[in-house]
Amino acid sequence: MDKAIYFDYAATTPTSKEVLEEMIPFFTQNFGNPSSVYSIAGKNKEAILKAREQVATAINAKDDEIFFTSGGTEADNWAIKGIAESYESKGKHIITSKIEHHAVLHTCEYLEKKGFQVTYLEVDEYGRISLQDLENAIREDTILISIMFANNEIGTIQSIKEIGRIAKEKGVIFHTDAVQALGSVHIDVKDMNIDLLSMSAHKLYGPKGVGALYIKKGVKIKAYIHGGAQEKRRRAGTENVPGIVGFGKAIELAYANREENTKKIIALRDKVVKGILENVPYSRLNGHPTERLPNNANISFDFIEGESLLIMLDMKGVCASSGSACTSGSLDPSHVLMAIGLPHETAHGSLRITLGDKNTEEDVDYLLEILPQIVQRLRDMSPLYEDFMKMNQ
Amino acid sequence: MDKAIYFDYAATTPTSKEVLEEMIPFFTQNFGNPSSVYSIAGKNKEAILKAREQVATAINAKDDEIFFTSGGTEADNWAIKGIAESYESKGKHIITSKIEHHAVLHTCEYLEKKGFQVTYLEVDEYGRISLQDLENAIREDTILISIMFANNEIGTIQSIKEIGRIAKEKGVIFHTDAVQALGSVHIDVKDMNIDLLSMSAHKLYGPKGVGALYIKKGVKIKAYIHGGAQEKRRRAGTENVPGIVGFGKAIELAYANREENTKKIIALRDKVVKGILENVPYSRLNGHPTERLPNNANISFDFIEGESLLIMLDMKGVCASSGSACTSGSLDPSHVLMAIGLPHETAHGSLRITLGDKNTEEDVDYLLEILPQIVQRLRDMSPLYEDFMKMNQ
Amino acid sequence: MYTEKVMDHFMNPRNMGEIENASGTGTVGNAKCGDIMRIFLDVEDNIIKDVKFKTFGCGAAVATSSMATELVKGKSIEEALQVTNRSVMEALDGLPKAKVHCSLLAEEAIHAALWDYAQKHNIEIEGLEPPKEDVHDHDHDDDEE
Ligand SMILES: Cc1ncc(COP(=O)(O)O)c(C=O)c1O
Ligand SMILES: Cc1ncc(COP(=O)(O)O)c(C=O)c1O
Ligand code: FES
Ligand code: FES
Repeated sequence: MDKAIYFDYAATTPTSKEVLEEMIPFFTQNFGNPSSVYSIAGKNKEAILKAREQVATAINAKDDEIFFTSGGTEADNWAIKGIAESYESKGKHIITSKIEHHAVLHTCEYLEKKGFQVTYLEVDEYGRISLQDLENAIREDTILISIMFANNEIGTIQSIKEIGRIAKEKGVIFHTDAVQALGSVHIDVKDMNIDLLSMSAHKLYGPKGVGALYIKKGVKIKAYIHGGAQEKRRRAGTENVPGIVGFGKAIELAYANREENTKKIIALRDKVVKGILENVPYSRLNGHPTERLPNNANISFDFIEGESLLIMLDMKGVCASSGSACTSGSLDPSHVLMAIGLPHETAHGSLRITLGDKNTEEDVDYLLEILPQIVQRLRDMSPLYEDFMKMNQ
Repeated sequence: MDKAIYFDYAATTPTSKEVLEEMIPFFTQNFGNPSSVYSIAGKNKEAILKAREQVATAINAKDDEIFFTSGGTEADNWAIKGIAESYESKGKHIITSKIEHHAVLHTCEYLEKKGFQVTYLEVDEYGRISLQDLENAIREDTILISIMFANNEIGTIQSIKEIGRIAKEKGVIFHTDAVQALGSVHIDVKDMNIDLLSMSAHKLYGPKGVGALYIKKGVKIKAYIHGGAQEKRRRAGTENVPGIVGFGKAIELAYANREENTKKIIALRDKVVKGILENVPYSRLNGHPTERLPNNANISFDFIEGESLLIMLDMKGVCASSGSACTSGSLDPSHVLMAIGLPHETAHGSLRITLGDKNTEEDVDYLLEILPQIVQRLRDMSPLYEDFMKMNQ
Repeated sequence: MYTEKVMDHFMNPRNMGEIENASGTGTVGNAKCGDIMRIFLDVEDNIIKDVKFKTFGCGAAVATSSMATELVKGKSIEEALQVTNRSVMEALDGLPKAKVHCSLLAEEAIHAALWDYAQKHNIEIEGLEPPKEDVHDHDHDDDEE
């Protein structure tokens, strides 16, 4: 395979050259343990401080509200379990949605086994929760609302500021998983009344294995990983200095160039969506038409199955995804696509194209050229398509 | 400061050039999410498999018994909390020692708050637990023994094989924190009857922010970080591919050259110990004289305080540590030095020199040249030394 | 982690040593953190003519001892009483948060030495309280939870 066009930036991004260059010295030269007394460790302490500031600035938080973790999954686990443990004497009810990432859903299910009650809010056909439902779901013993900023499969962005307002009015802590939104969407934790926010570096051209949790000053949250006194005694473990430095640089770059990048990416994405919908019959766009991530196109094709589609695309040098990469180990249809009301078969036949910095007009032209044939080929194999065609003859 | 001699390899090591070179392609080229379907992700899946094999081989485990984590601290938290949760219906008693790393101690303290009972075994003056004490401590409801392989401050190595034998005889699960032993000590999880073993890459010339937990086939342990299906559904979160690749390479290199390296390091270490004890009065070696890590020299000086000593050494270009770097934020004297019976003031005046691949005879000569003067200078400032000298006039 | 001034006073401590037959000495400390400070005073006509210190402690403890002796040397007893841990810290361009308590040791050691002087000479110094046993309360400002 000569050509390889990557259309799966929501699964992960390459670490950009600029980011990697910032990281390298911290592997081999400034490698000291930042907790040490001697002066060479000071460079690392400073590097971490700088990264903390870069992350804080991007989301309008204060430096001492940023706590580095091993990624978005750990941040989600910490936020939810940490609040549950801190506030269980106040109440044991948590509100989340049906379309959260598994890092949130499986954590909530874990807490259910421990005696917590969890309300999983429905979403509409575009993947948005209803603010009215949210208000109705809040009870005396509700201690946490966890609603993701933007969805990883269908790209839908929630009304975060409204949710923050409701949470504040009702005195409930508000956590949002912003792993997908970070870097491409404007985030202001103060203005949006966000108490906790999960982040991950590898979705924005930073390294894998590092993320952060924003914890608003004053929010009581138990430590989750116990041990040394790192991260102000809140997250133990020798700091991943190169990773943290890379995260800082990556988030700074993402927000420095956000508006420009967004324009470019939206144009490409709209070309993908329009091109597919116009050229492939029985296809539909999943997610919200406008309130969606700039780089996300999620489209369902009736009568075909996603894995087959991905393999055929792969043979033609195109990397894409069908639902979240994290769940590809699973055989169940995507819980997100089910939640927006797709029938089983349609949920199976979905394609997620997520664009990134290396993608060009030519890449999109190529995709639009090969995709209709591939879909047709799979449909020709499909008994569902056969039945449908016979019915409509 | 021109000269900078690093004598703190137990706090962390630089990532070696060979290791970093293996990692680099996984940042920028083979960056795909290993969970994805398309073929370029396959390279990453293979790379992780290879690293898993490298780690497994080093400790004589099977590939599918290795689970990657974000470091030693997470591995310790997971091992202990995961077993506690799996077996709490059987019993709520855990046995550990007084000289464990804080990642183990604070996790045990956390479990105590949740209703578990923990026995913290005493150690002798060399830092070894008594096997008899261990046997005596085991109860009907004991579900876990967690004893570290080698101590990070004083370097003492426990009789792991004997502990494993006792645990097996009594049917209790045995976890060992091998973060410090890994790479320089022979470890065989089968022969030593180890059920769970914590590892960290940055102590053996691998990168920070990655480690692993060995889980013996058949040991029931709950997942700790919930989310995606990574690591056979046991540890969620997008894999830190470059970190995992680096860990694999680092552990392979460490064991390929272990015997040769060990000889060299032991010679240097013995020179340090002998040189200091002979030239500085009122000094003593902490830890076991022979059953100790090849690179660890821990020495106490009466009448002086460790931080001052470290700063003065730093001014002369020498990086060392006084107790664990992880605890340097704390003001309490090291719990390890207290446990081996040192009086408070002596525990304060301890110096840990841990050697590594870059250290030379000249480095040691230099240390031995400057150290006696520095100690004397601090003693001249010390009211304790004044009192002592007056008493002995 | 320390300012240049702190490092200077640590590496080149002023007034380190003992005074034979001092008119007042004070030793304060806290066995828990292990740090001990001793101040020797030579007082003549209500003026601190000479002062020396000895310290078993961290970098901040040594530097604050040194600076505190500088601040009280040549001053009257009343002026010396005005020297607080804050003024010592300010003179050193600040200390890390976790080391603020170390500066209390210097203030207390001077007070203890003055108390000893007053006891020996049977005088009363207004505003001076008997030295405490334990100086610093270890309030790590841990943000946990
Ligand atoms: C919305 C969302 N939350 C959480 C995660 C998990 O983040 P990480 O891979 O850094 O653990 C992901 C990506 O995998 C995601 O898309
Ligand atoms: C014995 C021991 N256990 C655990 C750890 C923690 O490992 P990590 O720094 O990878 O979290 C360390 C080092 O800091 C250690 O020395
Ligand atoms: S037939 Fe292969 S997944 Fe169902
Ligand atoms: S740590 Fe106690 S005086 Fe500085």
